[in-house]
Amino acid sequence: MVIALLTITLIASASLGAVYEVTKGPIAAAMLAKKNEAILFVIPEFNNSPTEDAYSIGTDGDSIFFYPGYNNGELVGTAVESFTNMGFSGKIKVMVGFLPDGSINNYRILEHAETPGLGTKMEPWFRDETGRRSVLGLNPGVNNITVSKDGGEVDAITAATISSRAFLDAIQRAYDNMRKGE
Amino acid sequence: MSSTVLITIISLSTLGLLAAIVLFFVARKFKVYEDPRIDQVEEALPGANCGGCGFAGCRNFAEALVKAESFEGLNCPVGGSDTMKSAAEILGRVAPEVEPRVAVVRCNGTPEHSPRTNSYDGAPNCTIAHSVYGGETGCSYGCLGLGECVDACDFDAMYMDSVTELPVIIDDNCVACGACVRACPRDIIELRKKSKKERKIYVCCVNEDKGGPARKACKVACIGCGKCQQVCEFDAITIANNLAFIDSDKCKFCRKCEPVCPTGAILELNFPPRKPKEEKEAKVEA
Amino acid sequence: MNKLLKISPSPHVTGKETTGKLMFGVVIALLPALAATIWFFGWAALLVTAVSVVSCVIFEFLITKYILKKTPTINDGSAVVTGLLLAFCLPVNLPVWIIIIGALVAIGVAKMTFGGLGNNPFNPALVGRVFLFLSFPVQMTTWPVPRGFATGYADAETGATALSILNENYDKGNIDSLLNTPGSELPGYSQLFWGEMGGSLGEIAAFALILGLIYMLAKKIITWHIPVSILGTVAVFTALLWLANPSSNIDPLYHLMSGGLLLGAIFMATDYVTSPMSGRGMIVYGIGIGVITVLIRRFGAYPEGVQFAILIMNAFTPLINTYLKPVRFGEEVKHG
Amino acid sequence: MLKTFPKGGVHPPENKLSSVSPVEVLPTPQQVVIPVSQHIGAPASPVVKKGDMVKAGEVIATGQGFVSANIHSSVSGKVLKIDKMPDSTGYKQLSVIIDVEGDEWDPAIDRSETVVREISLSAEEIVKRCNAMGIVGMGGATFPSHVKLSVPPGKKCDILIINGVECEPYLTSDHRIMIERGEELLTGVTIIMKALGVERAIIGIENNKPDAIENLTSLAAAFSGISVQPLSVKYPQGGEKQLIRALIKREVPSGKLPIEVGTVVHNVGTAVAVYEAVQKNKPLIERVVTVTGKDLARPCNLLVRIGTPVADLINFAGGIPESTAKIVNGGPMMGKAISTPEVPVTKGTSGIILFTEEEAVRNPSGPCIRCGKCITACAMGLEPFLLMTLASRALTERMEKERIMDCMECGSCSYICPASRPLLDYIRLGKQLTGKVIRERSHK
Amino acid sequence: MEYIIIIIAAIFVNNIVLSKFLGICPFIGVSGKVETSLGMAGAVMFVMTIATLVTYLIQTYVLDALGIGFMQTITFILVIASLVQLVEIILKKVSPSLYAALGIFLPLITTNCAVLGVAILAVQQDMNLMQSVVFAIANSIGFGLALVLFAGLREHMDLADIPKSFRGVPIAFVVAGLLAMAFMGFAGIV
Amino acid sequence: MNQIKNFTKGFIKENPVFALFLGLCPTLGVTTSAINGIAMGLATTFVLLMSNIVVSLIKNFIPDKVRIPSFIVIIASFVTIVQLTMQAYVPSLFDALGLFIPLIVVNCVVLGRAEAFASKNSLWSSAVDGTGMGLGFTFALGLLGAVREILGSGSIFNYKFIEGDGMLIFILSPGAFLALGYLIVIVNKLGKKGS
Ligand SMILES: Cc1cc2nc3c(=O)[nH]c(=O)nc-3n(C[C@H](O)[C@H](O)[C@H](O)COP(=O)(O)O)c2cc1C
Ligand SMILES: Cc1cc2nc3c(=O)[nH]c(=O)nc-3n(C[C@H](O)[C@H](O)[C@H](O)COP(=O)(O)O)c2cc1C
Ligand SMILES: Cc1cc2nc3c(=O)[nH]c(=O)nc-3n(C[C@H](O)[C@H](O)[C@H](O)COP(=O)(O)O)c2cc1C
Ligand SMILES: Cc1cc2nc3c(=O)[nH]c(=O)nc-3n(C[C@H](O)[C@H](O)[C@H](O)CO)c2cc1C
Ligand code: SF4
Ligand code: SF4
Ligand code: SF4
Ligand code: SF4
Ligand code: FES
Repeated sequence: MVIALLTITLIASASLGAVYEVTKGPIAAAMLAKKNEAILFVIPEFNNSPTEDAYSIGTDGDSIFFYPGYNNGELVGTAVESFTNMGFSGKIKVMVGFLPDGSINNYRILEHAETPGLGTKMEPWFRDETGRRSVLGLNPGVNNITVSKDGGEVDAITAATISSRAFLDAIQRAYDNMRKGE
Repeated sequence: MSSTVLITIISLSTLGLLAAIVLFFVARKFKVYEDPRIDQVEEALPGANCGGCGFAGCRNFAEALVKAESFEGLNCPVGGSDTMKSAAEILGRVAPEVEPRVAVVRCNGTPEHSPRTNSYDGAPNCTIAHSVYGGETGCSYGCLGLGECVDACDFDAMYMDSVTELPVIIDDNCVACGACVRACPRDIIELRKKSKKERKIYVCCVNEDKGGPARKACKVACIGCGKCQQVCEFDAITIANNLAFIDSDKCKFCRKCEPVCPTGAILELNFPPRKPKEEKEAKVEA
Repeated sequence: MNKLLKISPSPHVTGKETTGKLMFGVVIALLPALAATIWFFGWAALLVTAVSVVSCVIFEFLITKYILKKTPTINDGSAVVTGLLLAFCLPVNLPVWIIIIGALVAIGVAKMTFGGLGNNPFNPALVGRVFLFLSFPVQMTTWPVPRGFATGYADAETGATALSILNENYDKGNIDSLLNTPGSELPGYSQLFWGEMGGSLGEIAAFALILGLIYMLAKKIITWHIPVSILGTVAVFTALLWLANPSSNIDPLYHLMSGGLLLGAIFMATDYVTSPMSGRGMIVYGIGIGVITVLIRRFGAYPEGVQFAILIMNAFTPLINTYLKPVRFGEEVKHG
Repeated sequence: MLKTFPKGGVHPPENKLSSVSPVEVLPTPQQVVIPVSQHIGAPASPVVKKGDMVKAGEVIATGQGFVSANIHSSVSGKVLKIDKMPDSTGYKQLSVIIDVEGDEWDPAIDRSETVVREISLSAEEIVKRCNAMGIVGMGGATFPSHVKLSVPPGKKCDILIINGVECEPYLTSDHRIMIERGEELLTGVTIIMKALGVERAIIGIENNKPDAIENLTSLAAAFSGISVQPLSVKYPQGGEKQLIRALIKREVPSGKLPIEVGTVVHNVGTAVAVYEAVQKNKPLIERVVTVTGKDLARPCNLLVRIGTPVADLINFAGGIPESTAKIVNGGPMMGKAISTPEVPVTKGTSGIILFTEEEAVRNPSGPCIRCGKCITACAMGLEPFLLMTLASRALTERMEKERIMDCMECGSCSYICPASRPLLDYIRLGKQLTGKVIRERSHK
Repeated sequence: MEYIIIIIAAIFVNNIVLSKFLGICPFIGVSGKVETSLGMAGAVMFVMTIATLVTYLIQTYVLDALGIGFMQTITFILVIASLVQLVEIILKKVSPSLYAALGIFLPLITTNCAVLGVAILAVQQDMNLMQSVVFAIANSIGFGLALVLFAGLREHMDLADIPKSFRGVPIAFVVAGLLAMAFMGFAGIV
Repeated sequence: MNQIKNFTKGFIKENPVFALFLGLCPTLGVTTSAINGIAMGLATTFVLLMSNIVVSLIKNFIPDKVRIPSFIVIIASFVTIVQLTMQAYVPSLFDALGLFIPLIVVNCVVLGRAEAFASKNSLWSSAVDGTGMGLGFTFALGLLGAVREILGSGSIFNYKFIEGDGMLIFILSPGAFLALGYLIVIVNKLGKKGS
């Protein structure tokens, strides 16, 4: 009986190991692809490999990652993987791209647990040109990127002020740490 | 083979082995025996949990079966002899053959036969009504018509007839679980042996009053005159407390008793029509 | 004497109270609040109320008749109360179709699924409201400011409610200045009392609700246990917070008069069906509601917590009923 | 503040229509039907045969065992037959039927009007006499009084309570007795005190009978150890556990008798019956019955021979009104509806009430709205709504746990229920089922 | 404070049953009676705490150390299965009445998402040993709370007049839905 | 055994979700959209099918005492395989289903089938049973996902058919419970009428 169980375990673990070996590469590639795609989305065209030039700063029990993009050696923008703990349902991770002058080029939400239909509107909302929604082109060093309720320059998502605050907090945090790192 | 695969194999096997060893020793130390046949028998039962067997649910009955010395008096009315046979097979015993039965309502106190003397205004429940007063008619034995038996039936085998104000049994659905018999506070319902072609012949009355008052309360009451007992050749009829009773295990369906009853208290159902006395037949069926 | 004598077990006489009369009493007690809301929000308020009441009654009728196949029970008036209370916790500019969905959920899901009056574990009107709140958060949190009579509210100017303003500002620590600045957005005590502010239909006018409370107590429709224990708990809890840090908390009186607390404590927590039945149980239930309400108001994401607090304590009601029995005779005074 | 019991209770309209009508003597009927079981306990067994001649006060059936009571003939005449006759519930019961001839009394009975205050019998003799005279509780339960007069060994009684509450609406027989027969009553109380060996007795009377309170208070000055205590008006104050709680602040524990807390409760009518038995040698063969009803021509209080048909009483009071829909034997809260006015008056009949259609009809019952009013009304601290549900599902174990057996069947819960639920109907059913289970268990 | 947040979050805000959807089968299955549900809650608490502890150690000192994180599922389930069997064997001997009450549900704890789910979540959220244990205890309390509340509600409904087609499981889901709705109120408390 | 019946029973009559009430966590947890529901269902189906096949193949070699542990090992292996494969080739779906992929291991349907069916039946029947049950499960998850997506987001298979948002609650946890409760009643009613 022990032998039977042992045999099964043996076969199972061997085949698992094998499958792992096979999928190891693709998994890593998939993860990298996701990151690269986000970086590509938030900063202008570059021809280096930002993931290899990455550096990070630890803050608030987590880290912020910086992926500088160079085109022919010239810095075209920095993609910053930032986070906030102020979300409606915990942590939100965003990738935000800054041009060298500090203005926001674009952003992408990487991870969140906000309510679908409310908090999830972060992705389209803050690049929507209606009213004062868009944060693109704003410079956190110059502009006050808090929600208008708090006296800032950005309109919060309807009925999702908390998520909006959190999102803007992540951006501000990215900017501040980027400046600190320079 | 790569090192990952190797590590995987080794660690998992060690873990498995460790768990197996611990379990093995603990299992030894804390062994409890439970008869596996209980589960098997329970599986063979219908699982209706109706209580017709007299036990609290099917599992309880299964336990009783496993423990019982013989199957005498143990029967699942829902599953019938087939179920009992398979239970017996599991336990290696012989099950007694049970004859199929069906419920009959032994009261014919329709508003027409038994005029109402009062009107009941309490909670619509036979047991409650029974415990506070004699009934809406002069008969304090007859059906109260509040349908507690119908509520007790789990098999959709009963309904209240709105004209006769009496419960009616649908023979095809009745599984003889006896729930209605237990529910009726007046012991009006009886489980009788099922016969060919659903034939029935029985005294449709439970009134124990003497002839006069009984007759006064209900036109079709049994007055205990004993005429039926005299004509019965099979000793199937007994008279006690001014009331006749036909034992369904002894009755041979000869139909001799029905015509002699002066009040029409004996009912016969599903027989072919009698030749000369059709008139009477029609009256009873109505 | 030609009729048959009636026979029944004792008792042979019965009191005058009936289910219908009790429900009607609640409706009467709600009238001052209805009047106040019509005063401030105009006919739109009446429209919302009418839609809600009528659809509750119709849904109850249709469901009992065609789905449950029972005799319709709309005469007992409980659907009317549900409809009224549902309307009373909605904003006045809510689209009609949303109100109808709310009524369907209140009656269909929260009440009839459980077998109708008396069987539902959760307060139907509140289930309807919370369902809408979670389904249409945008529409359910835009509060028109009162503009008095006659104007439509479909495109009305909206503003924040007292509690949502507070909720935004607790952590900023500027509550006392908000309250004391003339002309600040935050309504003052007299607005809270008379009802001239944004909010759901029935919750705005504290005085009207208190009138209702007095009426129901006088008519013995409800007992004091639940309202008093809820309001008392909220008062004590908020007083402690306020005394500890007055700039990040508002005083108890403000808490008592703002939001749906009075409406909830007087009319919704007291729903017979979903609240405990013994006096002791009612007090535990009330304390529970008070504590959860303050927790949600002060520390949670939502500015108002009564609705959730009542539903949560509804869930505790069966346990309270099982473990907090009335005092049995013979338990209190032993051998004299 | 007047004394009363603290928890529960209701206040139905009092309707004491006959409280000012003095007791009148109903003429002897032509025939009496005397059931052999008119009390709690074993039925008595007949000792006369068909055709026997009997005098009023003669024993016609003897009690079987300790908890039982003798039955005496209430008239003189000839035994017509001994047969099963319908009692007030419509069920048939063994009864002695006597055709009345003249009005001849057993010579041992002292029929004079003089009140005998001197008590010559000893405690044991008193108990024996009550037993012989067939005295049972007149407060409704018809429990044989001699049982209650003998304090069980190991128990001690220190105070006697006399129940003059009469909290049931309509009924006035105790009220009239307290006004008209105060002295006999107080002598009866003294006799009971002697039998029980107690020094103190309290008569509890609800405040809606000021004339009775006044009368007894002034008379009681002449008797040692007896006091009168007015109580506020609340049903079911007459329930013995409630009365004990109201008067002396003791609570009889669940399932226990009053003697557990050192007291015994007797009804005022019982006290008068004890007086008559002990001092006048008169058995319990007649009693005061209130005949009343909103549409009745002449609501009154009648002194009636046991076994008289109810119809005779009603005729005396003006005949059955056209509007009558229900006739109740006893009070409206605890009495029993009777199926025909032909049934006889028994020792337990305290009143006959004729209800009109309007009063008699029960509203159709709706679902329980869990308003808790039944809990508030229940003086025993039970949860009637729950007991009803449990009873309808025959969950005896839970009913026992919820103390269904504590219910005294006062009917306050059914009275108060806004949904008109037949709470007590089902609770009685539950008590039956539970009682059966408990009995079976104790047999094992 | 950190632990308090974990506890409140796990019990109220992200209740394992009502908001995370773990352990639904026993939630629906063993919630008929308050007493049984208390027993079940106890059993789950015991198993969940030990399981999380053991799996945490295995994850850190075996899987991570050896770089075979992908073996998480299979090792965790093995460990939990053995643990449950252990508890079952011991319980059968020590408290037959509790064993009888929990009946077939003890083995079901093995196949209970809650235990495995919490073990995996603790690892996924990068908790340390102490945090994991607190997390497990808090989650089992959350499970117990939901279960006991639910059992109370179902005992109540046993005596209610529920339409036939809703009796049993469907009404249980409706109640669970309404309960989850009420618990949404705790959002944002921590 | 009639293979067609064997195959179809999992859809209504013995549907793991609607009739047997098994595997409820993933049923509620992942069905925020029809796609997610179906993906989860198919992943489970794969594990069910494979473990049924393997179990019925080796049933004669496994001693009774270690039956359950062996099944668990087998099932867990297939789950890990699914997990790794999805992570490598459909990472977005993997993220959406999250925790519930490893939890397939403890899905009572899978173990229940291995124990109750595959360990007693032939390879072919077990495979048919596994597929049938799996597809029944997929059907249930897809249906619930569709209902929740239609009501909650106003879309179906990501195709939006109304302006604006749906009734948010159906995406949230209460909506999952409510929708499933009513679906069970409806499916059972229809199923009864059908048979
Ligand atoms: C079910 C539900 C989910 C919610 N989810 C979010 C969310 O994900 N993000 C958010 O900022 N607000 C969310 N909210 C709204 C907040 O509770 C709060 O009302 C809002 O953030 C602040 O109000 P305002 O934006 O209307 O000023 C949600 C509300 C409900 C009812
Ligand atoms: C079964 C039973 C036994 C009783 N035994 C005694 C007893 O031993 N001594 C006594 O004084 N009273 C006894 N009683 C009488 C009760 O105390 C009480 O007076 C009687 O039941 C009538 O009270 P009620 O009208 O309030 O129900 C007994 C009553 C019952 C029902
Ligand atoms: C609800 C209820 C109400 C009662 N009301 C009275 C009453 O008003 N007067 C009375 O004498 N007995 C009343 N009784 C009966 C008493 O409890 C008790 O049995 C009686 O006083 C004992 O005296 P007895 O044995 O002399 O009848 C009532 C009993 C119950 C249960
Ligand atoms: C005092 C009182 C308060 C009530 N409160 C509510 C309520 O808050 N919500 C509601 O739907 N119905 C309420 N009702 C009506 C009724 O009890 C309710 O619809 C039942 O819960 C339906 O079973 C109330 C009734 C009364 C008598
Ligand atoms: S009719 Fe009576 S015996 Fe027949 S199935 Fe119904 S309850 Fe059972
Ligand atoms: S047969 Fe018995 S139970 Fe059935 S209705 Fe008649 S009295 Fe009631
Ligand atoms: S009848 Fe029984 S349950 Fe009802 S109030 Fe009276 S004592 Fe309480
Ligand atoms: S009084 Fe009637 S409606 Fe109220 S709780 Fe009691 S039984 Fe229910
Ligand atoms: S699927 Fe059964 S407990 Fe989660």
